[in-house]
Amino acid sequence: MTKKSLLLFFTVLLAIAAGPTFAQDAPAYPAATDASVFVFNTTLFLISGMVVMFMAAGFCMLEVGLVRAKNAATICVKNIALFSIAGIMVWLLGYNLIYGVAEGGFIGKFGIWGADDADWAQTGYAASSDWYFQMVFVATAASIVSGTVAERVKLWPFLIFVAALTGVIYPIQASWEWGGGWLDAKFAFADFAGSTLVHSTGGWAALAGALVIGARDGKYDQTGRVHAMPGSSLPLATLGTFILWLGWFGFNGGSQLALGSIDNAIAVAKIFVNTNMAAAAGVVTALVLTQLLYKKVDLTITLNGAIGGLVSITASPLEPSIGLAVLIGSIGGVIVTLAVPLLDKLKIDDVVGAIPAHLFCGIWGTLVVPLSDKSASLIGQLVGVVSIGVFVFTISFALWYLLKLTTGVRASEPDEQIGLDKAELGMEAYPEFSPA
Amino acid sequence: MTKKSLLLFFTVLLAIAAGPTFAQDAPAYPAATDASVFVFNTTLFLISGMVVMFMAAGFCMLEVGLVRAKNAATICVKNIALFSIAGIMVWLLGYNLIYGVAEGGFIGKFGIWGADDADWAQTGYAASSDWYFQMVFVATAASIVSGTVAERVKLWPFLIFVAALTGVIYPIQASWEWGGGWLDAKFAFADFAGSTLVHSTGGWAALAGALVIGARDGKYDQTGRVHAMPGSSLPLATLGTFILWLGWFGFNGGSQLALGSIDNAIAVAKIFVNTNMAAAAGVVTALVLTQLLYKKVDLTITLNGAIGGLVSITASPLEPSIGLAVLIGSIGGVIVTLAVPLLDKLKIDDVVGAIPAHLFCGIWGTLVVPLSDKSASLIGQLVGVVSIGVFVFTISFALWYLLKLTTGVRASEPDEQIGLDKAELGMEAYPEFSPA
Amino acid sequence: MTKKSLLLFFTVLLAIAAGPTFAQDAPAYPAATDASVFVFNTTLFLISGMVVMFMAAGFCMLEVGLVRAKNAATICVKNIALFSIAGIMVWLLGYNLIYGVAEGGFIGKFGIWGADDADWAQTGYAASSDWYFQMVFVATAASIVSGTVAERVKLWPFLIFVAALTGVIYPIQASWEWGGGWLDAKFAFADFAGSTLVHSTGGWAALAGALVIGARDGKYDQTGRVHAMPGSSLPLATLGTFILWLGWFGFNGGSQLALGSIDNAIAVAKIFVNTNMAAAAGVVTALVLTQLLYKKVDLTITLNGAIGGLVSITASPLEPSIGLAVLIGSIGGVIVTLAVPLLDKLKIDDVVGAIPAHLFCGIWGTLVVPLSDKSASLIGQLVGVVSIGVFVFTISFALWYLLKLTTGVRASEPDEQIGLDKAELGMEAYPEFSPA
Amino acid sequence: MKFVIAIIKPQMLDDVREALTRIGIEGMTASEVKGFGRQKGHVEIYRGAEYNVDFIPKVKLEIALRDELLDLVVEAIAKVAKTGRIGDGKIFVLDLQDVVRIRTGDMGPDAL
Amino acid sequence: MKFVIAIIKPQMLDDVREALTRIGIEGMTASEVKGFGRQKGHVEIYRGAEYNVDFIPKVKLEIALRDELLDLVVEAIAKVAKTGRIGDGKIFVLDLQDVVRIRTGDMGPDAL
Amino acid sequence: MKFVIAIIKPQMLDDVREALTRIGIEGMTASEVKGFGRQKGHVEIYRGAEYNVDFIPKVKLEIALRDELLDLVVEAIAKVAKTGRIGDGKIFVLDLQDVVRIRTGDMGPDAL
Ligand SMILES: Nc1ncnc2c1ncn2[C@@H]1O[C@H](COP(=O)(O)OP(=O)(O)O)[C@@H](O)[C@H]1O
Ligand SMILES: Nc1ncnc2c1ncn2[C@@H]1O[C@H](COP(=O)(O)OP(=O)(O)O)[C@@H](O)[C@H]1O
Ligand SMILES: Nc1ncnc2c1ncn2[C@@H]1O[C@H](COP(=O)(O)OP(=O)(O)O)[C@@H](O)[C@H]1O
Repeated sequence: MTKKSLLLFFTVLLAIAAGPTFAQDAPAYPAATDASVFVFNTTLFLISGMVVMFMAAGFCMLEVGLVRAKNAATICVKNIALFSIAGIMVWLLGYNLIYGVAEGGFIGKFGIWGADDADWAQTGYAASSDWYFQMVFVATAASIVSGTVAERVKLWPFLIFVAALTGVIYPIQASWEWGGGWLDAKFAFADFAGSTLVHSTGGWAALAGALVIGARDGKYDQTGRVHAMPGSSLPLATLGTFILWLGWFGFNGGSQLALGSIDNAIAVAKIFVNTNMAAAAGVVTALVLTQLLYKKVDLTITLNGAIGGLVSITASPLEPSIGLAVLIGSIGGVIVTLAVPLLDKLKIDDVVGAIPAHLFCGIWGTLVVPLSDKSASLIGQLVGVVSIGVFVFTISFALWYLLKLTTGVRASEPDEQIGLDKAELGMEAYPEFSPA
Repeated sequence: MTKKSLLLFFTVLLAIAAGPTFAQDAPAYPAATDASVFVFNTTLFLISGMVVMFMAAGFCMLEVGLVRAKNAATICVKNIALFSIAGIMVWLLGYNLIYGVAEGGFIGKFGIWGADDADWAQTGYAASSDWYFQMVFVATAASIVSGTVAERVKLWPFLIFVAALTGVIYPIQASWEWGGGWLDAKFAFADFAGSTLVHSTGGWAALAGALVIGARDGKYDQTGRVHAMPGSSLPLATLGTFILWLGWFGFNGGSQLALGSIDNAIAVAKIFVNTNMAAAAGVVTALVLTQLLYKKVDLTITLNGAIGGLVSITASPLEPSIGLAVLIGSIGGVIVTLAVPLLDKLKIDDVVGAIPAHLFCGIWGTLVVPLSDKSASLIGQLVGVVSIGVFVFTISFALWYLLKLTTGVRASEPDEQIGLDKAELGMEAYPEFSPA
Repeated sequence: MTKKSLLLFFTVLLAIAAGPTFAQDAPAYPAATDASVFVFNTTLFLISGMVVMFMAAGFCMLEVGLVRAKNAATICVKNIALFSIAGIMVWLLGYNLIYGVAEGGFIGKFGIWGADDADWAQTGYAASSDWYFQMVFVATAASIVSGTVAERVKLWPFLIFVAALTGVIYPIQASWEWGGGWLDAKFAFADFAGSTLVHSTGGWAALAGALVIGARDGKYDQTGRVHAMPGSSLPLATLGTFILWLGWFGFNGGSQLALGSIDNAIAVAKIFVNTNMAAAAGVVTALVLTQLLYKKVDLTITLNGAIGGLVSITASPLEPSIGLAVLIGSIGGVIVTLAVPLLDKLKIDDVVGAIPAHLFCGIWGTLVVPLSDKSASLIGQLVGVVSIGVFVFTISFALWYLLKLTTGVRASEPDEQIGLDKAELGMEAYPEFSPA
Repeated sequence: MKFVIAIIKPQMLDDVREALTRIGIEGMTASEVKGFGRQKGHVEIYRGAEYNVDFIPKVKLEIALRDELLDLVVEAIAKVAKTGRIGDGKIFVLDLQDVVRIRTGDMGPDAL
Repeated sequence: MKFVIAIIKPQMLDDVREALTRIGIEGMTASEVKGFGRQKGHVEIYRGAEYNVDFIPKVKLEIALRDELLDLVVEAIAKVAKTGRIGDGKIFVLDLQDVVRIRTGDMGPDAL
Repeated sequence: MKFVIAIIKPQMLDDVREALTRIGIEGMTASEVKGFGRQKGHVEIYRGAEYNVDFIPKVKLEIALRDELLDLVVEAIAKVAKTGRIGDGKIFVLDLQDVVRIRTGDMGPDAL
């Protein structure tokens, strides 16, 4: 393949993206009964929440496959712990911080959450189902961080960061938009399922961590050369990606927040299709691009391509035509393919490529919203991206820095050399296979 | 961390467990149509059943990760075979033994099951969906056993035991409660989703097996020292735990048995939240405790902590406040952390920690029910725990013993040394990686 | 065990298959509201589609576990790429080829698909949900191919084949039946969920590939001896099988195409049960048969047995009694057990056993339909099996051959020897564990 | 000095190490090897196809020692690693010209 | 007696083993090693970063034998393991002072 | 000629290889081994049970060389592989009687 074929590839993509359009009037749909609507909506949250919960396993497998064997058990501990901590923190603090905010406000209420279904007729779903759905979103943001800072961050400081991220940092910025705070009220910021609120947030927190903690020992040498540190199990990384892809149907589909009417059902179905197509386009693009750039397909970047496509479509998975969804996802694939080596040039060590996939594609996905969603403006989107970016990055950086000064954030050099599994857990992930 | 911090940790937990409470009157909820209710209920069974079915994969991965590589293929055979046998036995015998019992009775009918939907209006769900949901529960109990007796039990005798457990032993005791038998009728025994009926039952059967079969060769030496036999793939064990956690939403949520009304939907949603929080608390507790006790976090015990938390909340996942659910799960985490080495002291060799997680936490979860469910009494709970324990343990012990005398239950010493994979299957799970 | 016990085993099976039957009148079921029906149906497609989508991960894990480590990363690339390509091709071409066919016709329309929900009242589901469900079916057929031709097919030619298969070959033959084309109109061909349309189609395409590409280097020597090439990770293969089993509930259950009424709900529930029982019977049969034939249970054939049972029941998962479903699945288990070594005798190298499980069991499942579905005839079934077989096999063979003449289809001998991972990707799936 | 290479059955490693420690050996190096010998591999069946497992897992021990210890060491290994069944392994004795302990730079017998 | 150490390409193992068996060698020990030599490793790209694969997988064969067989064995290996391409490997010959067969206690050439 | 066997800490491999290349060594063979020595293994806890990790991962290097290079090589390894902490490893020197380069059939020092 040549540069020409690359050009051709994107020309075709663009042509397709324009695609056929179908006139669609809003016919008068009959309604389900109140009770059915309530059950449908609740079910949407619960089932979507379940597959999003399973994304915790997806992140864990992706990360465990991309770290070296000597750090594999530790990344498992981190992933199951962060999901647990997220649940506890969202209950203790997070949920009321998100939804207890005044209209147009900056910060919600501090307080433990409890289910209150008195208002059922107005909300139209079980309070607990919504809590569950929000909680798994918060956990997702934390999962993003663990991948970037893997193989050198100390366990307990990492978990402290997770507690702050899931209990306070994420909730405050999420309240600005999903809680009806200032971003929503004043800027009509549009982020359907969280390209910015979830993925970029995780990405900014990860970036701050990567900067404060520094690169893995031996990753970049004095001469500026980058040393590859191949992941220990690409099959597990692939499994993780498939699980994430699966979970994303819940992530985006559930963000419709209602299922109990014909137009909601149609909307959820459309979201499924666009979500899938963006991921598919991300994969194919990364596949083709790595072949063109390196003469060999790179599986791990292809996996990142799927994630990149998915994150890109997350800010607006309903409005785009399929063709546009393909284009948005495809550019997500381009972003990860180019940004992975770029970060290495900047000596920012992101073990699993979470920053390109979640942060960069999250920004891209958010900025492209106005193309399909006329209620959103580029200005509004920029304000959202920047304000959340500044907020999350600053606080995260400060917190990582504080941890560095107090507990320390980074394993000692010998600990890093023998691997965190032996150093921090005293076990091996694969005691019978591990070399050395 | 010190003992003080341990104390603090539990004090905080207790304080939280008291938590805020929300007054909740029963508003007059509108009803869905009959047909919708029927479809909702059926769907609840089918979807819950699907994720519980997937728990078979979860157990398989957890176990395959915790055995040594030389027994990994065999544990895979056992897991897929036991799930298959459970299906066949529940069809041939089990279901009618559970639900064919007379009110207050001791034993149901013997006979093959067939779907009968004539009574649809009364049951409110498709007969097959209920069968499916019950079947996957039975399989769960069998999965518990395979983990405990792994690495030394012979394949075919194990499968014979599974057939008996899933066709007869489990169904008889389940009929006492879920079939409306004597425990339900006379003692108002409360076991919502099966802390005792499923998990302790599996645990007792496993304990009986462990006693009859004996410990793995070399596990305990003459001087009383315990020899660690590290699991071969902690990432797969972690994946298995995440799958189990996912499945548990179906396990507990589906046990509401109905979804087609506003209060049922609210109940299922609450169950999801409590289930998640108990698991999270189990994880965090095991994490903190192993750090305090051993100065290093133990990943495998942390995984057991998740299961312990989940089993603990299973007897009553709806009634407790979230705070109480956290406390119940947390104590589940304490139980597994302390019971795993305790069993070793007693030279009871439980390869994956199924007895602490399923049996001990099952008992704990059942006994704590009266705290939140005022219809249950400690006496009733004790009667249930003890009667089912005695029944399952005795029969299981007798059956294992009979198998020992006839077919033999235990691989020969050389077979155990070279591993069951080579000895019983003539293959290797990881032919290219396995050392020796 | 002896041959007698084998005989006994099947006699028992047959006796059971006759089983008890339950009279079942069609009571007058009340209906749900239009809107609820619409949402239920759409939800059925979406949830079923999600688990079928997850089958892509199942195939990937099954295949990655059964190839040698040196080809494991490549099989991951193929699986995630084929799923992506299938999505794009079904959108660009496939869907309108399937459903744009005239009644009784031979070929549909060429054109990009877009969701059109104007006719919602007539279809009763969201257009996108149906597209999603069909798309994941097409991907399944492509997944079948990748397993058979693994370890020697070149990446890009394989992906070109996948594009043709998913964009054109599969859609054309599917239109004949599911699109209402000639097979449906003239022969009342019955293939509920695709034993022939999906599984045999994948199988024929795989067979054509295996013939054109040839066997793996060293698989068969001049003296006619077969050389075993053990799979590198049986635990991952087992996980894959469990995932496929899970997905099959969506595959068959969703093929009821409607959920929003009492009889549809009952039907879906029955399908779940039959699907499970056929799989269970396939497993147990393969287990027993390999023990009898080889004196040792073969895990990989047992896994094939599950798939064989599932494929066998797929042509008619609703109509058979449970007993018949067990029998159908059990014969599926016999087929894979016997056909795996048979193919080796014919020097057809099918790395994962996809041809026995998907092609042979697909034929068996299709031909046995008239036994339970009186609207189907053996003639009609034969016409379907043969015409689709001839069509798919011929075109696939021609295409593989064309690729052989142009791009080449097979990795060079040294590339095959060092493994496709190093040769085509320049990476290793397990860089730290792989021997040599 | 001598350099002893012993091929033993894997399960014997712990016992041999203990026996050697008892007679004063303070260092040794072990590795996983595959042995081919009179103990023939066996035939296994995988997916219906037979295959020979020619090479059997063994452990190789390498021990550098002073001449005086040679007989003791050979005897100890020969005794402890013996099961009497085929495949017990071999002990090879080579001449060792020099040794260096990297940490200290010590050379010759003192480095052992 | 001699102790022959041969470093060969992994894919040659089966042929070499057969050739040695044919000339009367009844035992040998194989292990996986990584070789560094004139056959330079190659450069791969992983996630956009280049890395050198310096050490190349090889198989090491260790064969203890009677002096008479030395030439035959060395010739056989040199012939069968040869592809003519760089990286074919080396044969090293060391002196072997003694051998013990653990199972029987036999010593010297009889133990081979 | 000499046959040098060096047991070193795994993390030292790259440095040692570079040092040897610098003094003109063009070939060597590495393998993973487990060492037992003065550097005692440590005790770990797995599921509440203690276990000794007696054998510690090391890398074994085998280098065949001309007599003239022996001192240089031993010195280089001894210097580069030294951390000064226990467990740095050992260098063993054996006599090498003959070498063959399989690709060319060259024998003796020329084959190195
Ligand atoms: N001539 C030899 N050279 C090197 N290793 C040998 C030789 N003969 C035997 N071995 C090693 O010793 C092991 C045991 O030898 P074997 O002949 O099977 O049994 P036994 O030692 O009981 O006669 C073999 O597996 C092989 O690793
Ligand atoms: N001096 C040496 N000492 C030990 N092993 C060596 C030596 N030289 C080469 N080898 C081994 O032989 C292998 C092949 O050597 P190489 O120089 O690459 O090719 P060739 O033998 O064809 O010249 C190397 O990979 C290494 O394992
Ligand atoms: N006598 C010996 N024979 C063979 N290998 C040895 C011997 N002594 C030590 N070794 C190897 O050298 C390594 C380092 O030795 P050790 O005694 O732990 O430290 P040091 O070399 O610093 O004194 C050991 O792990 C072992 O692999």
